[in-house]
Order: sequence, then structure tokens, then C-alpha cells
Amino acid sequence: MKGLNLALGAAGLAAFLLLGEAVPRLGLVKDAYFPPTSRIAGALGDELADSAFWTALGDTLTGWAVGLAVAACAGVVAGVVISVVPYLREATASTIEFLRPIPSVALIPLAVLLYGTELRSVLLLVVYASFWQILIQTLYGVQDVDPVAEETARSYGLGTWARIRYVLWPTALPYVMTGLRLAAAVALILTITAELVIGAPGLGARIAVAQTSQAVPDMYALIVVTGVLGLLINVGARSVERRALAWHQSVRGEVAV
Amino acid sequence: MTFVKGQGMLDVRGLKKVYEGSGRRVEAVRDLTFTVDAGELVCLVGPSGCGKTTLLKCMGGLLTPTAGEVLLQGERVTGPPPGMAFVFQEYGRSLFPWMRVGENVELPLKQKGLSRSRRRELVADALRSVGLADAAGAYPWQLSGGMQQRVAIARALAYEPQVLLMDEPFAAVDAQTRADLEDLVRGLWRERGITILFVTHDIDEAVYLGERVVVLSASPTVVQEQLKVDLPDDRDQLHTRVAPRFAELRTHVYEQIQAAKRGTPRDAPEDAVKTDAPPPA
Amino acid sequence: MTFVKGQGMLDVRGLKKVYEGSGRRVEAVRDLTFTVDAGELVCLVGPSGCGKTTLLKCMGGLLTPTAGEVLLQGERVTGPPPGMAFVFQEYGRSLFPWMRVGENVELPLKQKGLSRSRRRELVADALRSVGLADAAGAYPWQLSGGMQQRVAIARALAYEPQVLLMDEPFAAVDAQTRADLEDLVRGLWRERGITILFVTHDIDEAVYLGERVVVLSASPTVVQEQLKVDLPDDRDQLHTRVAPRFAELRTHVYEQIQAAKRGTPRDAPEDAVKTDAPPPA
Amino acid sequence: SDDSGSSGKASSSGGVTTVKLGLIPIVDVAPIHLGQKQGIYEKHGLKLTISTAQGGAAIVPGVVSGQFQFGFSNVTSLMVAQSNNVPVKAVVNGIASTGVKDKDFAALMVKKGSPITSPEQLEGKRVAVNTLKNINETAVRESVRKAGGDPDKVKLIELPFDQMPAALDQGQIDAACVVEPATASIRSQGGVEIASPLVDIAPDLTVAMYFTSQRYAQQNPEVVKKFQEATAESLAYAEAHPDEARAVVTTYTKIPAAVLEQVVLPKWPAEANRASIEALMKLGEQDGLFKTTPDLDKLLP
Amino acid sequence: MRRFLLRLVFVLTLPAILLAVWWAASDSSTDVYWPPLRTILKTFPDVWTVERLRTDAVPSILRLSAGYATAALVGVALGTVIGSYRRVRAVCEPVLEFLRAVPPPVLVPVIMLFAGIGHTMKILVIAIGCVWPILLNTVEGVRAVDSVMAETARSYGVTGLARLRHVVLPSASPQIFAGLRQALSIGIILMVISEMFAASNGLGFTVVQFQRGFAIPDMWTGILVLGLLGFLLSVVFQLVERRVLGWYHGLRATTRRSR
Ligand SMILES: Nc1ncnc2c1ncn2[C@@H]1O[C@H](COP(=O)(O)OP(=O)(O)OP(=O)(O)O)[C@@H](O)[C@H]1O
Ligand SMILES: Nc1ncnc2c1ncn2[C@@H]1O[C@H](COP(=O)(O)OP(=O)(O)OP(=O)(O)O)[C@@H](O)[C@H]1O
Ligand SMILES: [Mg+2]
Ligand SMILES: [Mg+2]
Repeated sequence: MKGLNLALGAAGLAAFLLLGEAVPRLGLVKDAYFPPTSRIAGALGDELADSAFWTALGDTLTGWAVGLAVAACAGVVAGVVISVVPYLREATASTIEFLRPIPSVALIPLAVLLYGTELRSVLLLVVYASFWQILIQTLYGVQDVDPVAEETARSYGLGTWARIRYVLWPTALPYVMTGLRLAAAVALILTITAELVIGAPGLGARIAVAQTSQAVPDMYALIVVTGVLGLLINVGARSVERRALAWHQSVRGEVAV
Repeated sequence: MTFVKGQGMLDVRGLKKVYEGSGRRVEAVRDLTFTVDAGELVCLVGPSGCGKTTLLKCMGGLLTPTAGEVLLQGERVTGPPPGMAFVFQEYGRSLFPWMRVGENVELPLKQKGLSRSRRRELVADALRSVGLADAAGAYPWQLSGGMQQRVAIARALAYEPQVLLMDEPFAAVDAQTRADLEDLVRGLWRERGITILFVTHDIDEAVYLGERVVVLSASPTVVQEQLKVDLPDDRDQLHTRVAPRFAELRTHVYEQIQAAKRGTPRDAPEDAVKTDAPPPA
Repeated sequence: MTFVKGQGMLDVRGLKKVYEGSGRRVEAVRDLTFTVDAGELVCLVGPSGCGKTTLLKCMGGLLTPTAGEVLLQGERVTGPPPGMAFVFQEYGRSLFPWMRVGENVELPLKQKGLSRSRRRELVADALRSVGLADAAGAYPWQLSGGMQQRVAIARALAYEPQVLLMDEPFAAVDAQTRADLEDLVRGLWRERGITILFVTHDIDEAVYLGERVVVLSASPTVVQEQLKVDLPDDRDQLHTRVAPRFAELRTHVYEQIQAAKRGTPRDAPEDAVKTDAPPPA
Repeated sequence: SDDSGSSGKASSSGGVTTVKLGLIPIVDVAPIHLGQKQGIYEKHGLKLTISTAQGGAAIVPGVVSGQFQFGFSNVTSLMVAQSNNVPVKAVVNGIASTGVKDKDFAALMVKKGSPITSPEQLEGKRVAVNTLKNINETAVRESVRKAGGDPDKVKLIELPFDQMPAALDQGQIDAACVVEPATASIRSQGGVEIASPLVDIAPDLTVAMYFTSQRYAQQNPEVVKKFQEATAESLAYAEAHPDEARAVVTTYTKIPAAVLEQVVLPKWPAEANRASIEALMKLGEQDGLFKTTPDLDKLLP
Repeated sequence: MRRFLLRLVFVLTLPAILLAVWWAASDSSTDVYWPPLRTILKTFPDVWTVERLRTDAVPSILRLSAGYATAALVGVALGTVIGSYRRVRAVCEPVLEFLRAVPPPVLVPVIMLFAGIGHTMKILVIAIGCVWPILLNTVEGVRAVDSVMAETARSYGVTGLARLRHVVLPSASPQIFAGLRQALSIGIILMVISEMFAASNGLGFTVVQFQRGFAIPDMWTGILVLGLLGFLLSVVFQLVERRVLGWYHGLRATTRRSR
């Protein structure tokens, strides 16, 4: 079962790579601007052999992980608190909706102003962007609690905390999981974008150098690396999800004979 | 009607509940007044949709009445009081799908702060008594409807409540299991002296189980009649059900419900509140 | 046992169903073989958790059997066949909360491609016959449990099926409504000549309604007995239920179920398949 | 707030002052890297920490808030900043145009086979510049104007340098104002240079400079002086050793060696050319770039 | 009326407090990048004239709408397919996850190769960024359709498009709406990013121009406008949601009302 899924996924990826090879080869775009997969693979090989690349990768992953962790904790806690405390949701709604769409690119001068090009300014942007993903999903998730389940918990005298832990949280978990997967990608995107624009060390800064140097295959090789990172992150998130949501319709439906 | 502080365990006084929303206004309960004494087992019957679930939820502090009040030992119920257990009609949705059966039963006990070993014991006992000792490790959605309903009952039993509110708890179980569970409930009630309010559609069950049967009218709901069940305290499935008095009582209740559905109460509800003596069969 | 092409409307042959997953393996149904003739009304009884719902779902093409097969008019059932309606035990979850009651009933008719006016008529008829003419505009979650169950029944009736599978359809409705609905089902059956398979826990109901009662054993499930109900075709709540033959039949079924629960079938199931004559009371 | 710069104060120990620089990873800043490699800064008691950024958006606020001590920016940007009361102070020359027509590091180019051969033909055409309302816009407009065209009729489109070769090749734009290494890239695709816009603004135009914040300049005049001297020396060294300059570029960019050989290096004079900057300012004012007239005396060293 | 006033109080209180704090904290600021709120508000009417709204806000909003609508359509359609078929999901997921992780600023050049530098490119950038939350939530929502409901539909022959329309999509709609909500603000962010490339008008373009041109108070007013735009769109969104998910909110409110 699991092996089959893996094979199917690999097949999908292979088809995608083939497409990448074919498009420039067929002359649909000039290969100088969109190099075929094989040339990107060559550049990727050069990258992998470069120790600076691995340092950059480490920097990026640090920024990503720390940012995501902070955003996830803050988002979940804020989401639950806002839903549970009466009237808080109504009171914060307008502010949340106002702050959420403020583009992180507009915050770049702010981040630099505060922290220069250090990790912290990357973190500021990463946390700001991914926090909302988790918050909104948590809000929707908590709202999804079945009224009968909620009444059951209340009738058995479960206090606020116990209700959160045993009823609210499991109900919201599928939503939070989706939020986490969304946020993981957003955090990665923002880490790289911030590095790219601010110049903090990491993969993004390397992409920026490749871009300004007209080193097209190198640039694509680095983009591929970010894509692969995203892929791996998703695989991790999926396996966590399968374990945490074994009871959920979406997971159990696949186990049943 | 004037309200005086009652002596009962549960006092329902002038209860009224109106649902409003999504373009519908339903007066589910118009004016209900009755008392459940401490240690009493009262059965509640009435036509479908007359407001039994609504009444039970108000008594359990899960719904705020539109008017009137519910008193538990003389104190007004505003939220779910401790020591009260509830078995929901929608058993399927009242079990948490993310917990195994054992955990579902255990959760309220954890909340009560019982020790681990005591909890284990209570859970195992309760599951055994509803015939589900094997199913502790299954998820609720892996069980049949009747089994799910029994899990919900086990959860209430394990909780060791003083007051037990049960909303059609045996609707989905087979006749034999039902008989066993009826005897289990009566047994627990006699043993522990708990107060039980039991909603059912089965008239025989109401008469067999209850010390008193409260018949509700069709919507807009009032108390149609209260009937004392003067059968001996020792009841068993074989003999009690064939006793002539049993037949009289069930026929009376049946007629009352039919009357309730037609909307022509045989006695005025206000009078019926005082009807304690067995009615003419 | 060899399989020959049956003459029945529904043929169940050597049906076996095993659930596996989340660390549990349950053999819900071991080996079931029986036939429902065209235009027959068969009642199915059996202990809670014995696999009635599982059996019905296999017959309705909703579950794939682990072994054996179900034939509908000689053709193997692989998915839900057209012209078959299903009333689910979990009535609350089988109604769509985003549709009003009327829309819930209407949806399958739309699917059938009926005209708007015909649909209106059928919906109104069906809702009226279950006593819910007023509730068409309400959402299912604004209704009481019994009302929800009646909506599910109305949906099946409006569908005008050839074959009707009902899984404890009256579990949540009160005695009076239940009696009315029983008569409604029998009336429709006689009028339209449809084939009905009816799961119930109420033995009286099974005997009152059915032409034949199939008793299932406890898990691992086989057919414990099949019993022909030799009551007159014209039945009514008052007279049929007090007939001596009725009492005999219900006592017999009761004993069978008790035997099933104890796991000691009185007759070997293979023999029972042929038992068509009324058993010794 | 006022003390936001405290966290990034240059630290000095044992007579060596560490300063942070915000640079763009392009050929232009090769002298700094070369000077660092040659130990010129060390000799002047400076230790450089170089951060790269993609543009002024990150460098200017960094310098103003004190996260960096020095940054690299083109002169128009500095003048725009100053006219908006952003307290910047140019300290030393950065790069200058080669001043040789058709042999500059910046060029106005069209695709191979394009009918356009002269800037005035760009009227009604789409021309890409890296940033609107900045030095390259001034330059393109001046080239068109000088060729007798009406610059207002040119449709300027903002596009990053690295996107211009592809956009030009696909016909999404009709001409592009590019700098190295994109210039080399377009040339290798057969693109044709129709003007040298920087040369058109003024001879020997000072294009970019190193700058600091006014506050830092006031508080640390001696560090600024050291930086000026060391940078001037580095510029002179790079100017004198173009091959070494080319070689050092590979250490902080990824420009392929083959391209790098073709790259036209900018001029690295040690002194800024004030006259050219005044010309640039006049043109900028004419094009409405500034809110208030920049005060060159205050801005320039 | 009273409920309306109460809502108004809820909507306004926190923003008012925050604005007051900002005003007080920034009032004596001399830092060019942190202008006093007073200055920003004073600049606001000068910058955001009707003319400017017409030339910048309108094209931006049109592009945003087009991109968002595309993303919603594609996200829900693709999400339904992927969520319904396990095999399809297995094949597509790696590729989608791969694409999802690529940052828009480096993706834009690639998109430009295929879609040029006009409106199509910008709409595409917005759509490509917005589609993920919608897609993911649709996939999860579709996967989580209640088993009893799914079986009911199946047994009544409600299949194919009818099943999709009457069962799968309504059942997944709460989660789909969570995704649509997420996508809305991401759309505004991408609108800004897309206008950093080859644009000559638009809100994002203007804000970035202000930033590059060191017109700092103007830039702050731009940020405020973007926030306001987000707020307005979310109000519209909520109105739509309340209509479409009326049943859902009614159902969930059963407990909330009873508290
Ligand atoms: N959440 C709700 N919103 C609106 N109306 C409701 C709601 N819940 C119940 N009602 C209405 O209130 C009335 C009484 O419902 P209730 O569930 O109390 O009946 P019941 O006596 O328990 O019926 P049953 O025996 O069928 O379970 C019904 O008419 C029902 O439609
Ligand atoms: N989805 C499932 N996964 C695993 N086991 C299941 C599942 N559904 C049912 N079972 C098991 O199969 C057996 C038969 O279940 P089924 O629902 O058919 O019983 P039933 O006869 O309908 O009982 P009831 O009268 O209580 O509704 C039970 O032991 C149950 O635990
Ligand atoms: Mg009820
Ligand atoms: Mg069942």
C-alpha cells in the first residue's frame, strides 16, 4: 500500500522532470532561460559538492524551523484562546483581518531597521507570515466541534481545560494539520525570500547571487533544492498526520477493507 | 400558580423553551411543572417531537430555558451540575471518535480525579455490565449502533452519578440486551439509591422500570398526566410483565399518549400534577 | 453447499464479511445464505452487534463482502442498484445538514430525473404520511431525534423503490407513531408489491410486520432460524397483537434470540434454512 | 526611535575597528573585495564584515538604523533619499561610467535583427529599466532626448536586470537598459547596443558611491576617514589590476568564467566627479525625481 | 439596532486602542523610517486621492479578483479530484508540494517566460500563490465526508456531478471556506509581489515605488491602504460565507446559544 503510493508519487515526479526536459528541448522556450532538467541536474551536482552550499542550507533550515515553531505555537495558542474566551473572537476579528494581508515584502525595511540582516530579521518575516496560516485554520477548526460532543463533555463536568484538551483539540486537529502544512511551506518561502531580498545568509542569498550573475542553471538548481525541501517537509507532515489522525474519517477511510 | 421552594431532588417549575433561528420559531415546551424526589426513578413518555430531549437538556443545565427554572436540591441549575450523568439520544455523536471505547468511558472519571487503578476498575466493570468487555480497545466507529449506545450507557454508569438522565438509552439494542439493561438500571437504582429520569418510547419499559410515569402532551407541551406505578419493588422480566396490574397500567399510559397526540388531554394538566393515585384502568 | 441460480428477488449466498483495521479484526458475518422473494416482507432480528447492518449494507451494494455474493434478480450486486432505497440506522448522520427537510427528501428524486411538479407531490405526500408536513422548511438539526428518523423514512418512501432495506427505522419514534408507521409500511407493501427487508429489535414488530422472520445468531453470524409468520394478511394493531398465534410466534422468536445470544442454536443453521413451517410453539 | 542603531555599533578592539558593509553581489564592488584580500583595509585598521543584499530597499534602512556602517548605492538613490530627509552621507566614490560610447558597462540594447537602431526610434516602444524614477530612467530619457526623440513617449517598464535578456529575446520588451553581466549575455545572443545611456548623461559620470548615515559620520569621523582612505586605495588598486579584479569577482558571484571574460569593467576612480553628479541632478530634477532639490554639499564628502 | 451597535463596538474597540498606542509611541519619533502616526495620517489624503485610487487601486483589484477567482476554481476543482481519488493524490502530491515550496519572487521569472509581462503574468502569479490553501483545504474537506452521508448518497444513486454538488462540496464547504479565507490575504500579498515586476500601476507598485523613493510616510499610508483593502475584502467574504454556510453556523450555534 505504502510502497505503491511511493511508486506513484515517484512516477508523478518523474513525469514532471521529463516535462522539464522536453519543454526546452522542443524549443518551446530558449534553453538559455529555461535549461532542461539534465543541465539543472549538472548544476545541482556542482552545488552539492560545494561546502558553502551546505552552510547556506543549514542557515535556511534553521530560519525555517525556528520561525515555524514560533508561529505554530503562537498561532495555535492564540487561535484556541480567541475561540474559547467569550467575545474575544468578535473583538479581534477586525484587527486580524487588517493585519493579515499586509505583505511581508512591505515589512522588509522594518525588519532590516530592527535587526539588520541577521537571522532575527528573517525570523520576523517568517513568523509574521506563517502565524496567520495557523491562526485562521485553528479558528475554523475549533468552530467545527460537534454540538453533541461538546454537550457531552459539558454534561460530564469537563472544565474548560479538559474540554480544550479532549474535545476541541482533536476536532481542530485536522484543520491545524492543514494549517501546519500550509505554514511549513509559507515559512520556507519566506525564509528564502527574506534571504533573497535582505541578503541574510542562506539559500535565498545564493539564489540572489546566481540571479544577478546570470547563472541560470545554478539558479534553477537552487530552486529545485527549495522544492525538494518542501517535498520532504510535506512527507514529514503527512506521516505525523497519519499517526495523529488515525481516528479521522480522512485517514480511516483508507485503511478500511 | 405560585412557586414555593420544593422538597424534591429535581424541581421543574413553569419551564418554557422556545427555539428561534434560521427562519423557524418552535415553542418546544410551553409550561412544565413537576418534581422528582431524591432516589426516585421516573419515566418520561410523550409523542415524538414533544420536547422530551429539550426538557432533559434544560434539567441537565445544557440549555437555558426561555422561562421558568430547574432546581436541583433547591438550587437553581445554570450549568451542568457535578454528580449528574447524561445519556444522549444521539449516542453516535456523543462518543468521541478520536478516543477508543475505554478512553471514552474513562474520560469523565479522569475529570473527577480518580486514581488510575480505580478508573481501570470502574471502566472494566461498566463495560462488562453492558456486555462490551471485549470492545474496550475499539474505536466507536468500529462498533455497531447498539454497541455504541451501550458504550454511552457504560460511560454514564462508570461515572457513578447521583442523578442520571437517560434519553431513550435502549432504542438501538435488541430485546434480550434491553431486558438485561433494564434490570441493570433498576438494580443500580435500588443498590445506590440514585435519582433517575428516564425517557423512553416503549410504554412497557416505562411501566416496568418506573416508580412513576410522567406523560407529556404533544407540542405545545405540558404535563398530560403523572401516574404512580404501584407494582411491587421487586420486579422481574418474566412475572412482572404478565401481571394484570401491569397490563392495566400500560393500557392506561397508551391511552394517555394517544390522547396526547390527538391533543385532547383526558384530565386538565393542572389537575394531573396532583394525580398520584393510580388512575381508573 | 453448491450454489444454484436462485429464483428470489434477493439471494444472499455464503456471505462473509471481515472488518480489519486500526488493530482490530472482526468477523462480523461468517456465512449467511437466504433468499427474499419478490414482493416479500422479511424481518431480520438478531442480537446487537451480530452483523445486521453489515448484512444490509452488503445487500445494498455499499460494502463488498469478503466472500460470498448477493444476487438481485439473479444478477450480482456490486454497487448500489437503482430502484433500491435504504433507511440507515444512524438516521441523524444520514440526513444532510445543509439541506432543509424538503430538499433532503427531494434529492434522490432529482437524481431520478422526475419533473418538478411530480417531485413536489411525492415529497409532500411522503412527509405527510410520516406526520411531518409542517417541517419541510426546517433543517434536520432543528428536529427531534424521532422527527429526523421519520424524515429518513419519508425520503425512502418518496423514492418509490422496488426494494426497500430498512435498518431499525422506528427505533426513535414513540409507540403511537410507530404503530402508525408500521401500518403505513404494510399498507405500501401490499399496495405496491415492493420487496422489503426490515431490521428491528422489537420482536412484536417483527412478527406483526413480516411474512417471514429471519433470526440471526450472535457473532460469528449465521442464520439461526427462519420462521414463516402465518398470520392473516389483513393485520391491525388492535386485533392481531392479541391473537393467540401472535403470542406463540413472538414467544418462539424470543426464545430463539435468547438461544442465539447464548450461542446454542436450537436447530443447526443449515437445517433452519429450510424451516418454513411454523415451529412448535 | 533614536537608539535603534546602538545594537549594530561598530566594535573596535586592539586598534582594529570592525565595520559592517551592505553590498550588492555585482561586479561594481570588486575593489572592496580586492582591497580586503590585499589587506588594504587591515592596514588602515579596519576589519570588514560584508553582507549582501539585493538592492537599496534593504541597504539604506540598514545603514540609517546603524545595522551597517557603510553601504553601496547609486548616486540618484542617494540624492532621492536626501531630498526625503533620509540622513545619508556619501563618503567615497564607488564606480564611474567608462565614458566611452559603446564600450560602457551599461548599455541600451535591442534584440538581434530589431529594426530599431537609434534611441529616438524608441518612441511608443517598451523599454525596460531596473528601477523607475532612478538613474537608469534618467539615462534612457537623456539618450532618447539627445537623439532627438521625445522621452515622454517612451514606455518605460520596470524589470530586474537579470530578467531583461529573456524578456528582450521573447519580444516582451523592445529595448532594455542593462548592465553587466546581462549586457554580455544579450551580446552573446546577438543583441545590438544602440546607445550608452550613462555616457549620454555626462562624461565620466559617477554612478554609485559608498555611503554612511549622517549620525555615524558625525560620531565616528576617524573611522569614516579610514574607510575613505582604504577604499580610495582599493579603487586605485583595482583600476590598476583589472585581471585581479575580474578574478575576485568569481569569489562572491557565480558569473560563469566565459561571460566574465567579456564583461566590460566599470571605471574605479578614487574621486567622485562632482560636475557629473550635478548634471545628473539637473536631469533628475527635470524628470521630477526629487521632492526638494538635493543639497550636494551636504551629501558629498 | 442594539445588536448592530454592539457589533460596531466589537469591530472598533481593539483597532482604536492599537491606533492610540501607535499614535502615542510614535508621536515624538524623528526616525525617518518611523514617522509619527500624525504625519502618516496627514499624508494620507494627499496621497490617496480619487484619481490615484482610480489609476492604482482599480487595476490592482481587478487583477486580484481575476487571480483569486482562477485560484478558487482551480483549487476547488483540482482539490475535489485529488481528494476523491487516492491514486491521483499519490501521483500529484509530490509535484504539487514541490511547486508549492518555490518562493513566488523566484517563480515570477519562470512564469514570465511563459506568460509574458502583462496582466496575464500578474494574474497567474496571484492565482498560483492563492491556490494552495484552497487546494489543500478542499482535499482535506473532501476526504473527510461523513461515511454515513456518503453511503446515503450512494444508496440513492446520487453519484457523479449530483453527488459533488449536493453532498461532497457542501460537506467540505466549511473547510473550503477556511482555505478561501486564507487565500484572500495571500492574494493581496501576491498582488504586491507581482506588481514588483514589469508593472506601471497598482497598489503594490505604488507602495514599492514609495519605498524605493524613500517617501516613507507615503509608504506607510500604502501599508494602511493594503490593510484596509484586506479588511474590506474580508467583510465581503464574511457576508458571502454567512449566506453559503448558513446551515453550518446554525448547526454549530446550537451549543453556543445554550451556554
Ligand atoms: N436546535 C433546535 N433548533 C430549533 N428547533 C429545535 C431544536 N431542537 C429541537 N427543536 C424542536 O423542538 C421540538 C422538541 O424537540 P425535542 O428534541 O425536545 O423532542 P423529543 O421529545 O426529544 O422528540 P423525540 O422523541 O423524537 O426525540 C421539536 O419540534 C423540534 O423540532
Ligand atoms: N467500520 C467497522 N470497522 C470495524 N468493525 C466494524 C465496523 N462496523 C461494524 N463492525 C463490527 O462488526 C460487527 C457487526 O456490526 P453491525 O453494525 O453489522 O451489527 P448490527 O447487527 O447492526 O448491530 P446493532 O443491532 O447493534 O446495530 C460488530 O462487532 C462491529 O463491532
Ligand atoms: Mg429526543
Ligand atoms: Mg446495526
